[in-house]
Amino acid sequence: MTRSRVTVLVGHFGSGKTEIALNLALDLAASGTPVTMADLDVVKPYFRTRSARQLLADAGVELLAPEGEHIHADLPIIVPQIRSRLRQSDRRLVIDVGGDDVGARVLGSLADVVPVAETECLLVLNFRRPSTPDADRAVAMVREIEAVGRLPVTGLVANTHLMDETTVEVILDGLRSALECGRRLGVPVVAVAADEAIADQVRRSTDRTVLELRRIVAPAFALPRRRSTGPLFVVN
Amino acid sequence: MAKKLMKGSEAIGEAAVQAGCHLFFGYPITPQNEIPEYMSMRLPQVGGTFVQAESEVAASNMLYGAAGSGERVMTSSSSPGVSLMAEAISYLAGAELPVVIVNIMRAGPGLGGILPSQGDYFQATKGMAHGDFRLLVLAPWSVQEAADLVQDAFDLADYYRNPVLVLGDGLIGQMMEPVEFREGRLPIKPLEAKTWAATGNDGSKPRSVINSLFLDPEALERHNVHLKEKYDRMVRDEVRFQSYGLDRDYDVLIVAYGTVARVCSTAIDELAASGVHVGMVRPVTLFPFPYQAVREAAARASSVLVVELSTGQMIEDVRLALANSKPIHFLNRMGGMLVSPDAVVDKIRAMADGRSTEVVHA
Amino acid sequence: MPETVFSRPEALRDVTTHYCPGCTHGTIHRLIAEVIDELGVRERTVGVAPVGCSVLAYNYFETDFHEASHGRAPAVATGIKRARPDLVVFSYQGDGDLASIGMAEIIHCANRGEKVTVVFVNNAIYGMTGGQMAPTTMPGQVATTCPLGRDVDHAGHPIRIAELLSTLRTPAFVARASVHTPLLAVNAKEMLRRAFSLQIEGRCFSLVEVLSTCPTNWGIPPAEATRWLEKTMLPYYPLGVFKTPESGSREPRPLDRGVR
Amino acid sequence: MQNDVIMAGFGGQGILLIGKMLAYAGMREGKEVSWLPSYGPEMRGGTANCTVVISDRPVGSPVIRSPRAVVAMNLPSLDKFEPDVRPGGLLLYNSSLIDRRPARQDVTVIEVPANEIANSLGNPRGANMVALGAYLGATEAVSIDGVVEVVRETFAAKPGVIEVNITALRRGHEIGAAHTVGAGEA
Repeated sequence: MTRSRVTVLVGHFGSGKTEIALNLALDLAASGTPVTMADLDVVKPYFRTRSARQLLADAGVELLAPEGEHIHADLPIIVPQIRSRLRQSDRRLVIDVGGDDVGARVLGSLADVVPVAETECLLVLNFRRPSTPDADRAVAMVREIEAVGRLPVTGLVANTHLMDETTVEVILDGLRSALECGRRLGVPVVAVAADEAIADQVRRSTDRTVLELRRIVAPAFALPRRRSTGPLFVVN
Repeated sequence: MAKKLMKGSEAIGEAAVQAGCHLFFGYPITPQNEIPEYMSMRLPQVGGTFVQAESEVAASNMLYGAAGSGERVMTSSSSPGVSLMAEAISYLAGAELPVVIVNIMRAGPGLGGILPSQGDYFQATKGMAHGDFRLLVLAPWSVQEAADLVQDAFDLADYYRNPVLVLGDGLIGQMMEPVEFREGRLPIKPLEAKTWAATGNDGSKPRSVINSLFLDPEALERHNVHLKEKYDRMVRDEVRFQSYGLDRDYDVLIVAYGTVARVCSTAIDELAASGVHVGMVRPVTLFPFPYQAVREAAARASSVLVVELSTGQMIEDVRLALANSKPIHFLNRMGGMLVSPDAVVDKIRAMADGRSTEVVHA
Repeated sequence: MPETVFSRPEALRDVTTHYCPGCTHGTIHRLIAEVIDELGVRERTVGVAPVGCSVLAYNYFETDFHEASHGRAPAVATGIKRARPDLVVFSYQGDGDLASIGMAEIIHCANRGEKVTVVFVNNAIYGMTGGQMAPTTMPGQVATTCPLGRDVDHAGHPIRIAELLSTLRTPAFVARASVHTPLLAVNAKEMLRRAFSLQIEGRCFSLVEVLSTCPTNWGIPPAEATRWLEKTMLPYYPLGVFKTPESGSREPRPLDRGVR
Repeated sequence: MQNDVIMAGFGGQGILLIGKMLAYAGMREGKEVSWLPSYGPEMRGGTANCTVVISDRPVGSPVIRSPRAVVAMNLPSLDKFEPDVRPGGLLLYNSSLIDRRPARQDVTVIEVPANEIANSLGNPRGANMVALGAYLGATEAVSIDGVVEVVRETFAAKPGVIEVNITALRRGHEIGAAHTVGAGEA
């Protein structure tokens, strides 16, 4: 989307940050860019990108996340290498941050090493989630996240959807709210996200950049052909 | 050793001491206070330790530490106290620690009353606490058997590395009967040294960590499978029951446990004197439950009578045993009221002349 | 010949910990391990880990360990020590574990004078579960369960464990340390040494409270976290020794007004 | 053959103690015995009672609803247990403290002025021993010599009270022996 060295994804709880971060990292890797992905989500250990580790490894993406048995630990674990990668690296860095201002607190603990000039901070918005029903609430959330994360939000990703019941109208409706929010914040909407099944239809309806999403993180029961025996969520 | 006349509570304490249990942690609750009182007097005589904990919660966690150190250890409590211990019992089962827990049941729910009850059957055999685990549950019907089962409980706990629950009621605890302790008693199971205990690490063996936390879901699943195999072995090898009056033909089979079975035995004798023969299967282990024994004995009867001091918790296991093959009748008292031999006799007569209705199957 | 000036204590295992950058659990672990090594008791030391951020402490010490349920480490330690008085037993607990759910266990363990050593790490927040208010959270400090800051009218004032336990007559040693500067870390080690030594000598209960930072859940960089600890926590949680085997009971002072 | 008895009175009258001594002597004779203290709804009303079973074969129910004998040491105990005595059984009451005659006609009633006898022996606390002696005399549930031995052991720490208690026991025995009642079938 942009060419900043560091992309930080923030947003409200369940807005789709992890999904977008994974897609972004995989797209970058597919285009030949060396990329590192970091998991800073200490809020909900069930749904971390750690479960995507194999997928990322296959794609050549370096993952900074708890190792071994700590993958499943109910503990806030920040791997120390994140500090050195933030300071200096010739790789693109995509950081998935936990939801809401609570999740963004972890960013605050890294404020001394985040290279603000080289960092884009993208806020993912789904207006069909109860915590952000409208632009007013979204603006308030941005302010809260910026305050505790100590990092200005530089762009918005419109990610309004209803999972399998998403229609083009749902996406466009969400885009309109995101644009309103962006106007009031003075930041651009850098992309509108859409599932690969519907992305073409969205493209025909808007001239905004469409971020075509492969659904990566999904519950085991959503994958009838690939029943998982692992923890709650898997990568398809 | 000569017979001694002992209260059930004292016999339980003495049995533990003679089984090599030199540590007791507990918290007062009626009607089992004679057990900690006896231990507080007796343990110092054998160089042991008694600690009155600040709560059942603490007492049961003291058990965890002592058992993890490889020592034989016991606690006793009564229903509300056991509920408080339930958390630790799950941890003890998860960390595979051998302990003996005595529950002298009182009537509930809540504070209820201090009188005898069998209302903790489900708690003991099905749903003690969170997580997938089982306790071996032993239910004595006499003071002598309480002593014997406590001693066996220590061997079984060590053998399986699992908590063992001795389930009695206020009658067992308060009653005095002659008891004989077998001198030079040998363990009922081949017991190995507790090399797993956390007793310091000088490098001569792998480091010991007493733990029930498994972060890796695959490792936890393996642990669960291992525990399940252990419970399956208990089901295969540890079923205990007593048959009463099965050497003659009978029309009714009684299923009862603990002191209630004692009462039933008197009723059975009285009925026999008047030419009515009744059989009884008394589960001694409540987990594992003697399904096969109940099924086989019931096959010779036309109906089954369950007698309990509860709403009928054991009926569920009897139904599993019978698979709806025989009508089940039920006699109970609750709240601390006792079933008398006369009541059992009346019930059997009522079953014979059609005045008793069977338990309605859902 | 190069000289080894820094090496891993034997009582610390050669593994990577899970602790966040800037967290002082690692420092405190190391000080304990050094004390255990220097006292020569590693082979007969058994630790008790709590529930909290240090739930995995059993992976980091080269001693036998028990993993206790939440708050019950002092009871588990009691069981171990009563079963095996020859062992050196310590528990390692955080503020939620010790000062909230485990308050009964710690007070009674201390009051019975169990011959164990408790290391109490106070970082004024729940770390493991994601930054909720702890009994030791400072007035006005924001946590996820007091988003407007701790309101002392609603949640009371933070609990000072070292002061509280030192009102008991039984405990042999109660002290408070911090490890956020090298000098203070040296002092903390000395307090830990006293605590373990008193246990080994057969004196009763000892506890060292250690103030700690939590950059991740406080949401500020490590250096700033250290400054916050100094500015906010230190005035409320003074460092020092609160009780020794020699100190006697506290006499009440007369009422300064009213009927004498 | 089985003897069973409910002994009841005020707390402090030594009821539980004589029950234990009876059970203990029975055990010494090789009998099967059980002793069950007041437990259950009978406990209400400030009375203490215990049930003792002495049998040739293993004791079935230690809970006895219709005992073969009742020893009532005070009026509330008589009121409570008089109706329960098995027809043909024995009702022994302490006439020193109970001012009414039992109404039952179908049982053997023995009147024992236990406190008066104990006082006359200079042993006011020995009324329970008089009652136990009377029960033994009437039933021969266990031999009095065995009980005497138990008395010696029970009071070994207080040798001064041994002989007065044995005397009380024997005086009670004489009263009971005048009304011998047979034991029932177990």
